[in-house]
Amino acid sequence: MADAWWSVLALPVMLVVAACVAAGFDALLGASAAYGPAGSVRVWGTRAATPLREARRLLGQPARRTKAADTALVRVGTALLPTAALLAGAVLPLGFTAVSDPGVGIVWFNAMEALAWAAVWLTGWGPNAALSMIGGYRFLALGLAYELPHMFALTTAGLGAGSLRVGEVVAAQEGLWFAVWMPVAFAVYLLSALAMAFWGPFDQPVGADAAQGAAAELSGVDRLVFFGGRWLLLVVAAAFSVPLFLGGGHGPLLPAWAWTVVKTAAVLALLIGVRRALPTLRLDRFMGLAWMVLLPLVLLQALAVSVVVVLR
Amino acid sequence: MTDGGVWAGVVSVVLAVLAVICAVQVFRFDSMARATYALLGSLLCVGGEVLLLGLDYLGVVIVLMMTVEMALMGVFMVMFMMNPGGLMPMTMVHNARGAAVISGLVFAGLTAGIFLVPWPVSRTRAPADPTHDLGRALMGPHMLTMMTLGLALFAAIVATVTLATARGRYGPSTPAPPHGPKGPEHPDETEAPERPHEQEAAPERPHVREDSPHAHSREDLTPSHGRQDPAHPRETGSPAHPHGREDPS
Amino acid sequence: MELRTVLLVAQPGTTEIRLAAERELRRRAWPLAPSPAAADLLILCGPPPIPTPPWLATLHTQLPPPRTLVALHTPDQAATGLLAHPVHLEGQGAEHPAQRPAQRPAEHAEDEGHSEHAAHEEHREHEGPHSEHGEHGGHEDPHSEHGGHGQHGGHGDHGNHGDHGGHAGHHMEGMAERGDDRDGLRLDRWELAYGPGLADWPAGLVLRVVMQGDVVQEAVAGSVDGVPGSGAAYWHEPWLRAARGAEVTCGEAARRRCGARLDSLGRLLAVAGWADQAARARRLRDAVLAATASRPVDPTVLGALSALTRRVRRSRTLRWLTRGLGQLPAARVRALGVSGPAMVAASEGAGDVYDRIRVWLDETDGSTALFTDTGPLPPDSAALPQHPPSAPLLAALPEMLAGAEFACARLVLASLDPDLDDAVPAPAHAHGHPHAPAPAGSGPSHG
Amino acid sequence: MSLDVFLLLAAALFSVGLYGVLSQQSVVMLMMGLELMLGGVIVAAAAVWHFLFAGADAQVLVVVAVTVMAVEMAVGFAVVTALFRTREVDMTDMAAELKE
Repeated sequence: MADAWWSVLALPVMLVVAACVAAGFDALLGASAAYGPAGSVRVWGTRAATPLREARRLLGQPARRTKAADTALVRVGTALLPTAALLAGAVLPLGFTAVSDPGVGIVWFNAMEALAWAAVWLTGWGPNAALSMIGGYRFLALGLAYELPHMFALTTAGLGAGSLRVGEVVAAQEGLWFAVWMPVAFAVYLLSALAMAFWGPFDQPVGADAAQGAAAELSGVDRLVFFGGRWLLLVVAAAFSVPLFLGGGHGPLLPAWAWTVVKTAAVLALLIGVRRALPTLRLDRFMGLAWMVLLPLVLLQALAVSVVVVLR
Repeated sequence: MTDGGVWAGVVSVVLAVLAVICAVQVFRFDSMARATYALLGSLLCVGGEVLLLGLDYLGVVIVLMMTVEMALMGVFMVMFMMNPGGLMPMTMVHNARGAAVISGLVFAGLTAGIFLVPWPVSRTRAPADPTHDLGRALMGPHMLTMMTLGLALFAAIVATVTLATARGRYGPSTPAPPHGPKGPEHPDETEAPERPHEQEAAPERPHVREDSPHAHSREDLTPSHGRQDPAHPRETGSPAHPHGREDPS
Repeated sequence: MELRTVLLVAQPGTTEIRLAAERELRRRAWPLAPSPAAADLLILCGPPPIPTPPWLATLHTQLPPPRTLVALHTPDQAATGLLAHPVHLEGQGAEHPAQRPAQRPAEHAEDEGHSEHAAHEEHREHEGPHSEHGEHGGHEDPHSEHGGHGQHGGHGDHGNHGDHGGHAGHHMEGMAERGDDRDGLRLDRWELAYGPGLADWPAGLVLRVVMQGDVVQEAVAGSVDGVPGSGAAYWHEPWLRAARGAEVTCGEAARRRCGARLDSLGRLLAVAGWADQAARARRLRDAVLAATASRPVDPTVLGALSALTRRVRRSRTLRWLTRGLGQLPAARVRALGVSGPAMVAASEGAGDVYDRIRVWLDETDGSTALFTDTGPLPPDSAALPQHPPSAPLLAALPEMLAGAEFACARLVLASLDPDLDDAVPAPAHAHGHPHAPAPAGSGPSHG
Repeated sequence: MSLDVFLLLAAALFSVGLYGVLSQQSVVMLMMGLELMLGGVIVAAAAVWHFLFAGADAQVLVVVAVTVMAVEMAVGFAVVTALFRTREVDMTDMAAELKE
C-alpha cells in the first residue's frame, strides 16, 4: 500500500507515456500497411512520431461547434473518458505497489471503467448530429454485450484468490498464474478489455462507416482528449490483466516492476495487433455471440474455479 | 474508508450538498439527457456517502450499478420524451404547487423526526470486514431475502421481455407492417377524450417549417401523414423567433 | 515536413483525378480525414461548380478554421502543386446568408429558406468538482413557455439536423415526424441526406434516407451533377476506345478492370472497418494502374495481390459479418437489369454482400493472368466484360436498404459500389466554361 | 460525520424525489423521482449501519434497495413500452384511462 504522494503523480505520467508508446507502435503497423515497409530508420521514426505530431496539430486547431449542440455534455463526455481511465488505474500495481489497494479493488476497477458508458454516450449525444448520436448508441449496445462476461471474468479471478483486493489476487498467483488454470476467464477478459476501450474489432462506436461515430463532430482539443482518453483506457485495461491473470510482479530474475512492464507491453502489443487482423465486428451479430456463447462459457469457468477452490 | 475525522466530515457534507443540487436539477432541466445525468450525479454522490460510511463494497457497487442504469435509462428517456434534446422549451408538469407543498411538509416532518427522536448513542463495534459480514448474512440468516431477490430479478427479466417485445402479450400478434394501416387496437374513442389541461394549450405541434404542414395533434390519430387539419391554423404556437437565430456558443 | 489531414471529395466524372490525388497523398503520407471535423484541408476533385452548390458550401463551413479548399482540375495537377493555388469559394452561392463573420467559431451552415425555432440560452454555472459526476450545467430558458404538447420525442433524435457528410439538404425541425417502427411503436423518423463528403463513399452519390434511430426506413439515391466535359468514365475507357476502333490490348483492359475491382474492394474493406487490408488494396490498385505494356506489373505486386485476395477470401469474420446481408436474388437482378459482379453473384450464390465480394476476388485473380496478354481487346469479350452501368444499381438501392441498420446499409451500398461516372453527360455538348482551363481529358485519346 | 447530516440528506433526497413523482407528468420522469427516493433510503440505511447497529441487517436493506431500484426501472420501462405501443401515450394523465 504505497501511501507516498509521489505515486499519485507518477500514475498519470506513466500511463500517458505508455499510451504514447502504444500509439506510436500502432501508427507503425498502420503506416507499414498503408505506405509500404519503412525504408530508413528516419522514416521509421517519423511514422512512430505521427501520433505526437497529430496531437500538436489538434492542440492548435480551434474546436468548432455544430448547431444547437449541447457543448456542456460534449465537454463532460470527453473529459470523463481519461478521468475514468486514471481512476481505474488507481488500483493498478506496478510490481507489488499500487496507488491505493482497497479491499474492493476489482469492483472499483469495474465501476470506474463503466464510466466510459456515460462518457461515450454523452460525447455522441452532445453535438446533436446524426452520425455521432448513432456512434453513442452503438457503445451502449457494445456495453450490453461485453459487460456481463467481463464481470464474471473479474469475479472468477477474485474467486480464485478468495478476495477482491488486487494485492491478494497477485499474492495468490505466487506459484501458478491464473491465466493457466482460468484460460476462458483470461480470454474473455482480453475480449472485454478491447470492448471496454472500443478498440480493435470493437471500434464500431467510432467506426469508419459512420465517419468515426461518436467522435464525428469532435475537433481540436476535444478530439485529442477523447482519443487520448481511449488510449489511456486501453493501456489500463491491458495493464489490469497482469495482476489479475498473469501474476503481477511475480517472475524469475527480473525485479517485480520490470515484470509488470514486460507483461503489460506484451498484452498491449497483442491487443493492438488484433485490430490489424480483424474487421470491425457489427454489434447486432456480436451481441448474440456474447450472450449465447461467451456468457455460458465464463459461467462454466466460474463453476470450475469454485469447485477447485472448495476442494482445495 | 474508516472514520477519517474532520476530513471525512467535510467531504460528506460536500457530497450531500452536491447530491441535493443534482437531485433538484433533475426536475429543472429541460433536456432529458441532462436530467438523466444529473440523476446519475446525485446517485454517484449517494455511492460516495455510502463509501464514506465504511461500506466499501456497497458504495462501489452502487456507483457501478447507477452508471450502467443511467446509461440505459438515457435510451428510454430519448425514446419516450417529447423534448429529449431540450430544444423546445416546454413544461410537462401538473399541479407543481400541490406537489411542492406536500413534499415540503414531508421534509419538515422528517427533519423534525431527525432532531426530536433521541437516537441511541451506543452502537455495536463495526466489524473488521463489513463485506464479509454481508456475505455471511446473505448466505446464512438472510438466505430468504437472497432467494426472494433472486426470484424477483428473474421475474423482472421475464416480465420485461414479454411486456416490451411486440410479440409479447400486449403487442399485435403480427407486428404491423411499417406503413400498413393502423392496427385495430387503436380504438377511435381516444379521438377526443375530455382532457381539460390540454384544451387551452395549442394542441398541435409547434410548426417550424412553413411549407410542410405536419399537423400532428393529439386528436389526429388517423394514420395519414401530413394531413393538413383545417381546424388548426398552422401559425399558432410557433415561437416569435422566425429567422436567423444567434448561436448559443 | 508539413502534415495536413485531408478531406478528399470527388465529383462524378473525376475518378482519374481522385486516383492521382490519392497517390499524391500517399506519397506525402498525409492521412485522409474520416469527417470534416478532423480535416484541415478540403481537396475537391474537379473544378468547383459555379454557383457553389449547398453541399459544397456546407462541407466547407464544417471544416474547423482556418479552412483551405483546393480544387484539382486535372490529374497531373495533383502531382505538381497540391497546395499551389487554394480556391476561395467566391461567386454568388458561396457567401451563405448564414455565413458567420470570421472571428465567430465556424458554425454549421444553415440551409436556405427555413425558419429557426426558439433558441435556448445555455450557460454553465459551474463545472461539477468531481468530473465523474453528472453534468451540472444550468439551463435557463429566456423564452416564455408555450404549452404546445408536441408529439413524442422519439428513439431517433429530436431535431433531425446537424448531419454532416456533405449534403445537409434537410430541414431543421423542432419536432421530428413520427412513423411506425418495426417493433410496432410509433417513433421519431428523421430525413437525412448522406452526401458526397462522406468517407469511402461512391463519388457524387447523394442518398436521401428516412431513418428511425440507426435503422433506414426509406432510401432514395440521387447524385450531385457531375463535371461536364471531364472525358469518358475512367473505368469504361478501354472498352469505349476499343468500340471506336482504337488499338487497345487485352492487358491494358485487364489492368483497368483489376484496378476497378481493387478500388471497390478497398472501399468495402474500409467501410467494414478493416483499415489495413483496405490500404493494401488501394496501394496495389495504384501499382496495377501505373503499369503499362512496356513497364509490366512487377512480380512482388502480383505476389502481394494474391496474398491480399487469399487473406480476404479466407477471413471467416468477414464472411460471418456479411453473409445474408443485402440479398439481391437473380429474379430482381433480371427485373432491374443489373449487370456486372452483382449479376454474377446472384447467379452463383444467394446474391448477398459476401457473394459479391467473392466475385470481385475471383475477377481480380482472373484478370492478373491476362496482364501480359497483348492481343487486341474484342469489343464484347466474355472474359473482360465492361464495367457495370450505375443506373440499375441505383434503382436496386431503395429496396435493399429499407429496414437495414446504418452499418449494414453502408456495407450493402459499398458492395454494389455504383460508379456514377457513366451518368456524366458526354463532353460533346458540354456547355462552355469561361474560366475552366481546357479540360485535358476531353479528347478520347487520353491514355 | 454525524448521524444527523446523513439523515438530513436522506430526507432531502426523499422529498425531492417525492416532489418529482407528484409533479411530473411523464412516466419516465416519475420513475426518476422513485430512484431518488430509493437513493434516500440507501443513505439512511447506511447511516443507521454506521452510527447505530453495525449488524448485517442494514447492509441487507441496502442490497434490497439497490435491487428494487433495478427491478423498478426494468419493469417500469417495460410497462411504458407496452403502454406506448397500444395507446401511444406516456403521460400519466392519459394513462389514467386504464382505470376504467
